[in-house]
Amino acid sequence: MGNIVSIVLTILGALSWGLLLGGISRTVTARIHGRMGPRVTQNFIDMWKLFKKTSSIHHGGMFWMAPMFRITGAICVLLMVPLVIGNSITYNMSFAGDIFLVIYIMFFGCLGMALGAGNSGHPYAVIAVSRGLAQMSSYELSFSIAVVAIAVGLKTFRIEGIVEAQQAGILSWNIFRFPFASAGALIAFLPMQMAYPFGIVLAPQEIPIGPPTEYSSRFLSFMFSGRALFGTAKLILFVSLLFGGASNWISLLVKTFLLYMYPVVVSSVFPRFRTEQSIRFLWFVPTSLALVDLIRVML
Amino acid sequence: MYCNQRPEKPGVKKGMLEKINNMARANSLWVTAYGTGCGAIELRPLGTSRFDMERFGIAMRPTPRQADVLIISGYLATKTLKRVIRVYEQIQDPKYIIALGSCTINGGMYFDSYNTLNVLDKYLPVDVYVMGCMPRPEAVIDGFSLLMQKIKDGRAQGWKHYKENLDYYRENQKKIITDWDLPDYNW
Amino acid sequence: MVKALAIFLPLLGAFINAWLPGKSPKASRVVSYLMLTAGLIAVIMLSIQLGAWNLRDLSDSVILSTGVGSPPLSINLEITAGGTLAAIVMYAATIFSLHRFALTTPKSQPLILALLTASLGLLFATDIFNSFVFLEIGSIVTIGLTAACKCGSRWEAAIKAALVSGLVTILYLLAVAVLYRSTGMLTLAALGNVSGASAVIVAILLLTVIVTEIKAFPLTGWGLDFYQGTSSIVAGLYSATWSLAVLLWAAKVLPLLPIGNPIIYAWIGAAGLVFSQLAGLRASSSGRIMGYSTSAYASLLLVAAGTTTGAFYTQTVIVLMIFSSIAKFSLFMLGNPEKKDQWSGFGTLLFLVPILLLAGIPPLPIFWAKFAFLAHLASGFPVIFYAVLAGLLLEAVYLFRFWSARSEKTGEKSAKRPSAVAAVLLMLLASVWITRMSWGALDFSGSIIESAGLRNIFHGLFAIGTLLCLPGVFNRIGREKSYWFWLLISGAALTILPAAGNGLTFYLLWEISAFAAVIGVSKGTAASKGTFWYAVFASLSGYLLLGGILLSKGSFAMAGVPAVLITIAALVKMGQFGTHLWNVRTYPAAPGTLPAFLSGTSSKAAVLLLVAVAVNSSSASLPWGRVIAWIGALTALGGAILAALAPDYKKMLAHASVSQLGYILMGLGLASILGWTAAIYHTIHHLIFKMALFLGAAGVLYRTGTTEFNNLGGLVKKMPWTFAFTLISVISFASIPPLAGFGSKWLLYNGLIEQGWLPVLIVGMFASVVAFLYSFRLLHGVFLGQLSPKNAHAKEAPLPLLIPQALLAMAIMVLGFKPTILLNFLVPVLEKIGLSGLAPVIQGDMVLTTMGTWNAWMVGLMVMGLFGFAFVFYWISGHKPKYVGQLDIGFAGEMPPSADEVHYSNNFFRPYQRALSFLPKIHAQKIFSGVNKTFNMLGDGVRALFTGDGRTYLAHSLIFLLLLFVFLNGGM
Amino acid sequence: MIDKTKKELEIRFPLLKLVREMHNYLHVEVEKASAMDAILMAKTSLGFKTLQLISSVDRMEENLFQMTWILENYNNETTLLISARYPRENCIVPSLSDIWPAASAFEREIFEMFGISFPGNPREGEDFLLEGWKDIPPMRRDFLTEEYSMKLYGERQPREHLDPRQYIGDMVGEWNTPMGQKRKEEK
Amino acid sequence: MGAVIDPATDPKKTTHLYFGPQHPGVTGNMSIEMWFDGDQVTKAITHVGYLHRAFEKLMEKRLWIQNFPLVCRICVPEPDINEECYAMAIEELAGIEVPEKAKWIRTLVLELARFAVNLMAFGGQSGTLGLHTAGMWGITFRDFVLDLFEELTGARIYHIFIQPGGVRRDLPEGFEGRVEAVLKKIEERLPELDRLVLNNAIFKLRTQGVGIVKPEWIEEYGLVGPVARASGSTRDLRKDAPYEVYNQLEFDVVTETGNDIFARAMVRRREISQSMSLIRQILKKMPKNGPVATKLPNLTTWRVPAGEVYTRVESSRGEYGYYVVSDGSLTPRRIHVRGPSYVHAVPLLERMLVGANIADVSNIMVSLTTCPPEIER
Repeated sequence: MGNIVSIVLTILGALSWGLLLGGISRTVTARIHGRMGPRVTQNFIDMWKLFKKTSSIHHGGMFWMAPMFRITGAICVLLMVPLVIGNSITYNMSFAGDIFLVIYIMFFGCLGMALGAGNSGHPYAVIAVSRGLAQMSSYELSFSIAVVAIAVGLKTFRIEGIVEAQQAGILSWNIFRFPFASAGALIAFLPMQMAYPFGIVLAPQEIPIGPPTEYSSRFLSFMFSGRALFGTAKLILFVSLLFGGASNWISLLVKTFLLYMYPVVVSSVFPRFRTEQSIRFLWFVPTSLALVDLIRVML
Repeated sequence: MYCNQRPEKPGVKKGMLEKINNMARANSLWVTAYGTGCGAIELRPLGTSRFDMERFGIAMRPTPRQADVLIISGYLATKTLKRVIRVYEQIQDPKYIIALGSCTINGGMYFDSYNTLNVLDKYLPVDVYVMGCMPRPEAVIDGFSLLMQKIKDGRAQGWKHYKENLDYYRENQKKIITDWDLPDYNW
Repeated sequence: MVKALAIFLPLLGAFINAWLPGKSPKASRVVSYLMLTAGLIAVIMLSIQLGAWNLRDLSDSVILSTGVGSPPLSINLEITAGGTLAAIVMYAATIFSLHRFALTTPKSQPLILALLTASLGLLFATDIFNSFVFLEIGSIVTIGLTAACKCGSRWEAAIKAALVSGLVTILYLLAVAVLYRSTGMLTLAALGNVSGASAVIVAILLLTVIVTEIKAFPLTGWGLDFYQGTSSIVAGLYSATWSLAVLLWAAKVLPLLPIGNPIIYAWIGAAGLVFSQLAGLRASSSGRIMGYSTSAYASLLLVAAGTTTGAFYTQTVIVLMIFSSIAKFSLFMLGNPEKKDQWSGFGTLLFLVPILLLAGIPPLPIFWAKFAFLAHLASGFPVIFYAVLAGLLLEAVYLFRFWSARSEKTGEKSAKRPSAVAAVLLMLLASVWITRMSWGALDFSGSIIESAGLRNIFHGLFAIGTLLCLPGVFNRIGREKSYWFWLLISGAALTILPAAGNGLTFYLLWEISAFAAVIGVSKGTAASKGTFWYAVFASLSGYLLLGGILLSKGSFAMAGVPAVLITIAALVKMGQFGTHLWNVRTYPAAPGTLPAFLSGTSSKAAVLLLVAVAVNSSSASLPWGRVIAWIGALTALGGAILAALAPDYKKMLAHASVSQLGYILMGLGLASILGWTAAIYHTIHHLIFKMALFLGAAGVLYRTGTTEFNNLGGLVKKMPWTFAFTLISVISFASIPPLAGFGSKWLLYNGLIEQGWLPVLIVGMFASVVAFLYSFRLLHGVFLGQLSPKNAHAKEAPLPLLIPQALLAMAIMVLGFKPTILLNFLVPVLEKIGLSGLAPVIQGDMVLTTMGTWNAWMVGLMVMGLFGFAFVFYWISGHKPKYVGQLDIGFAGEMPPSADEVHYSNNFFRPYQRALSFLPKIHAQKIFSGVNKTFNMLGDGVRALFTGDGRTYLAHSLIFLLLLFVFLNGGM
Repeated sequence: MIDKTKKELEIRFPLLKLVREMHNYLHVEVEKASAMDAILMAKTSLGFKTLQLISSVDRMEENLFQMTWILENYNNETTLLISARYPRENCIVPSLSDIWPAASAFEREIFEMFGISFPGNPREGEDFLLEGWKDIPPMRRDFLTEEYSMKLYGERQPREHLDPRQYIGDMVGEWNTPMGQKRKEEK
Repeated sequence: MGAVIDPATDPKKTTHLYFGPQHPGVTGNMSIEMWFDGDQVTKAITHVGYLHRAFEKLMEKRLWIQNFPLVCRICVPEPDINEECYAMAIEELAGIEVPEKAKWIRTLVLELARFAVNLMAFGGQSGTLGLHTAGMWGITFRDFVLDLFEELTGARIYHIFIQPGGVRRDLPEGFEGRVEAVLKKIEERLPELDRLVLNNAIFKLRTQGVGIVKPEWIEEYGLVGPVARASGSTRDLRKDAPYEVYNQLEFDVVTETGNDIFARAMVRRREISQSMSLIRQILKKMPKNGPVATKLPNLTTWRVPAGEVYTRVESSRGEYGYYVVSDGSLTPRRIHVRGPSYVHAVPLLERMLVGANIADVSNIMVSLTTCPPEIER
């Protein structure tokens, strides 16, 4: 029972935190532009408005179900990662699988999203999916190399195990123990968060605006909450993998907040890649970085 | 291929919840990125540091499906009107139109042009007009705040009006769009 | 009396005919038929008397002396048991072709009968001078027949034949003279009595004569031109009578030649086989192809003469020669391809049987002879064995190309010819008969896989896979009529396959399954190319397998070269690492549900083969496991990328199939329990999802008539169930939890990490991500996007296709949510085999390895629970979106022009392609065309010998003679 | 420079009129029959390699169209205007689109606006500025734009209030439609 | 780039799409109808006319002086060149002399307008690539210049400041100082913008070698302005056919040889500096006193003498021409406006887009700084 309560709270908390972070990031971006920016609660208002729009359209079953896929995929990732180490009630479902499961279950939402986009019949949506999948297949390479290097280096795939191995002070964090793998994973984090220069999926000036181009109203609000949840889940995952996890709630919030600011700041100063440039960059730069640590681990 | 049903008559909603909804709607106006006329040039400063419309929760959305507001930034040529109708009908309810410039009110300086329509109101339900040729960004913000007030008061009902009087609007639209090839019902 | 009648009735007929002609053709025909029928009956009686039908013992013979005195003045014939069988063929062929001659060249009847007489005489002659007489008669009649036929280059062919026969005469007479001078005798047995220099001379001269007459390699040229030049009917008759007689006569003479070591025949034969078949690759006309095939069999005869003796020699030669003659006869009878007449499906099949026969595909009779013969070679003559294997493979290639070129012209009217039908039926009968003879013992007593658990898994897989393909056969289009029959045969053979007790049984079932499937594929519309590739690669893997089995003497406990050969055979069958070409060409071409069977079920035979090799080896592992794992990984990646770029649904599935089989290889290469668990798990999983996908594709093809992505799209509106099952399969093979695919990946990765094979792991993981590209492309290209107006009439796929898909989708769910059901069974089985590594620990629903955990049931519950919650939330939140048509999209304010134009399909992953462009474009296609080019070049080189000029052929003979002289003299 | 150009042109073609000559600027009028030759000569031998504009003037009183081709020499910044007059009925002018790709768009516009046909232009007749135009070509002098506008778009609305706020205020969006009129009357 | 598929031959192999009018990546209200194969454009057709207001027809109906409010609306970002061009034509036809000081003020106004437009276009170039920071900054800088305009003319966008025979009014008190202050403010921030845009590796990746305008196309199509100058042309009317007081100012024509989008951005960036220098020179050299307008006859009955003239001005997008025909009546006979976008956006763009990546369409179009109103008027 406690587990169920924890799961519900985790979902709600992650949703709010994700939306709040989104609001903060809009403000930060606005400040870089030299503007005031919106209220930090703007994302909540937007969500509410979208949820309460009185009409919406759909293009068929998959279009209809895609937001569900998205939310389900996001929550699954979220629940597979322990939140606060030492507090076993916050481990949620993480006993059920290891880091490989997390890597693969991340695709659940993406595939659903892609199917919805495909069902919308809009060529821009499909082009965006084609770009997104091509890019995903590239950054997942470096990400998985980094994960394998870390997991093999620590001799466990279980995320709790990975986090527990980092509890001996700040220097035991994987970002210091596996600097190259971490660098590779952190570069892969940018396209995961659709940050520029890798934001080729939602490129408004090229293919407005990618997969959700036909989504409206309540569908869109589901989509956005899925995105917020997924974003938070990825943050927690990265904090657990590279930054020593969180030993209490404060450090969880602080670490995820700081990690969230990294793509926000980077994307303010870069334009987009073209798709093939992005793919090649991801194939070569982060992958070679991560390979350094993998080879180190193998030797 | 297209929709073939008449729009349903939207019901009247009242009560506390609707007030909260209206507050949310007023504070999160998403604008379709469609510069239909010369007023669009003043929408760009609107997003930058001096005027910063994002303060009010106003943001640009690239597709009509996700937007709430359509800004008619000036005179409408008949060729554009066709696209604007299409875009407007693809915006999901509730939706609002802000019309910029004198030329949308009564034709302005183009009153005798063969290609620009004079009174936008006959063809699309305008919620807020902003005067001037072209209106300054401050005026546009003023128009937005008027729209927000109308939404909060529950008076921004142009979209309902459009649905209720669809035949009237269609008749007017078809009168000037000689090669009408849009679907009659189109959401 | 019977004996004499058997031989001389035709001659009598010829005389009568020669006397009759012009006056009453009908009477002459009646006479001929009478004579021939009587002769046939006589020969059959003789053969029964001699016990020839037993085939195991062909040593009996009767002597028939005619006239007075001894040869050469009289004609002494030794009617051997084998000879009677050949005589039956000759008679039958003559009877069958007589009516066609009657239609085309009525005056040639005496010639035909004379040819038959000469053939019979030569077949049974015991005297070297008698042989000469018959040889001369035969040559002259051949020239006459050639000249009498109505084809363009008949004179050339006749003159060449005349030139060659002139040379042969000179050489032969020289040999006779020397022989007579040396021994004073002219019987064949006398050949053994010569010694010294004269022996060498006799041997050289006669060998040259024989090689020229039987048209073995260096002296093939004139035969090729002859077959090409003359009409098909003459060639057919010629190959069934005279050619057969000459071959058997040579078989009789060769062992008697006074040559020190007969192995020289084998060398000549083996070299000739390889070179002539290389040249055969370049052949295009049917006559020439038959010529090369004749040359191949002549070479085989030489090899046999060089390596075998006694009863075995006789059996081998008789079966090989007789049946190859029958095959050639029926091929010639079935028509001249240059005429471009139209063929029906039945005609194609009719055409295929002789080809299969010539190529030595089981269970047809030549296979048995070849098998025994090759086994004999493998045990003692490895180099010759490899050469013969290669030559036979080359022969199979051009034969199948010939057939595919031929069947491309299929279509309207059948060109059934009674004679050919009869011949084919005869062959089928014969094959049943000969199979019964059991040349090599079939063994089902103890399986090559000892573990009953593993065996049962494979039995079950093959049976279920075949059964699920069957309902769909009722929905077929046009010409795809009777593929179900072949599917059934292929599936049945596969189902028995794991029970095979020895190599031969395994090979036999393997080939039956493969070639039944080949025939099935050939039923598809426009399938000729696909069938060709499939047949070639099936032959390749078949010969490799055969080689391996024979080298290890039929047992599966093997190591070293045989193991490698067999592994390669399995890789070819799986389409790994470049050999995917056949998958990619065959699956799209195959009709109906056959691709589902091929990809889902039939490819698992290769897995079974690898498993068999591994479990029978001492260390329970494959040879070069790491290399195999790498091959698997690279194929997985390459296949995935190619699948993503494929423009056709079935082609994409073919690439995907190859790619997914790569994972199985990675697991098998590991040789640890985890790896094998992953491999078997993935084998089952691959069978399930690939069958579901291909059945879905069959439904789409059935309803829309196309599988090109450019013409599809938006079918989800029309075929929702097909889409749902496809979606489940796709989610599964994209290894997204909670469906079954994740399990195989998880087990595999754990296994790879356990063994420390991290680079393989990385490539495998990359490939699994690339799988997303094609998985989405597949769903979008067919089901999502805009529905083309052309497909607006499409309906849901028929139930016989849907129900198996539903079952398979359910299986995916079960395997995904409760993998422990399978693992609980599989892990103990694998633990017993003696694999290295730690087994995964299964606690309830939890699977644990040393490093990771996986609780599929909980994950499944979580995903389903969340999904269901979201679903319910959708409903109760009162969200009622409006359905809008597919063209009602935000199209920048414009109206979308039409669904066809708006649908985004062509070059779907172009950016990806462009990103890949830094890689050198190594296409397997190019490698193979390079190989092809090389072979063609070699072939051209060899082909250049055969200039088509009679004088060159004479020169060839003389040079051959000289070389023999130098060689044999040096040898002595 | 200009003198040389003028001389060369005068030798070959009888100049009907020298419209204007300035520093680096020459405007000549030639016979319609020789207009194309003059343009081609200017391009090939006088260095006027660039077409800047094709313009047309409706000289309705003389029942003529005056075509003007404006060419430029980029090397010495010289402008050459060549004019020719064509009869107004069924006016046909040779196309230059195979010589200058840019000419195609100019000619499409003139076809649309004046109804002057340019045989040889492969894209003639494609919509350029107008869409579904059914009236006489609008740039002709006899097309009366004000009447057209009145007829199609309605009379210009007179102002009822001097205060713009009231004018564009809350009633906007409702008072044009029948229902709006009713409401207004009720008020 | 693979072989280009012609959509007419195989419609199934291409996707047909409209890029605009309702599209955030399109410059203004126009559209490009595209066919593409994969993500490579195989055919493009520019559609204009969404902004057709029949200016040329309306101008025939109005008095000569009444047309000033109309002409400035032909080009929204940079209206002054229209006024200048039209005024020059009337002056040429009517033989009006412009006082010296008015010429200086006109030059100042034109340069300020060019400055403002280039700031926006330079930032906008990276804005289309998703680097919104630069776009925002550029538009913010432009706002400062608009403030100056507001002070000088009373309006931010449509100034209606230039009139035949001069300008409407003299510079206000202390205007020079405020101009200098704005220039200084912007000058301080420009290096930051440069670092953000021109030194940005990804901006270079996206723009170098993309959107090539071959030098031989310049004469073939009649390309002008920065588009031509980025392909090695050295044409600039301010230098080659100086009007107003450009012959008294010192500047070099900006030219680049990259032929690509980056070169065009570079030209714009260097023209920003050039404009600043020109504005400073103008402020320094401008006569302090003197009339700013000639006395004109009664404008309601003013008949401009009959005649035809073609006047040209260098705008920020290149050569801008007015072909004005007067028949000596109260209203013009015919005014034909030739904007540089006419050839840039219609024939040139249609040609440039063939073979381009779909990701670069907006990029290419913005690099031409297409202004649709001047095409359709």
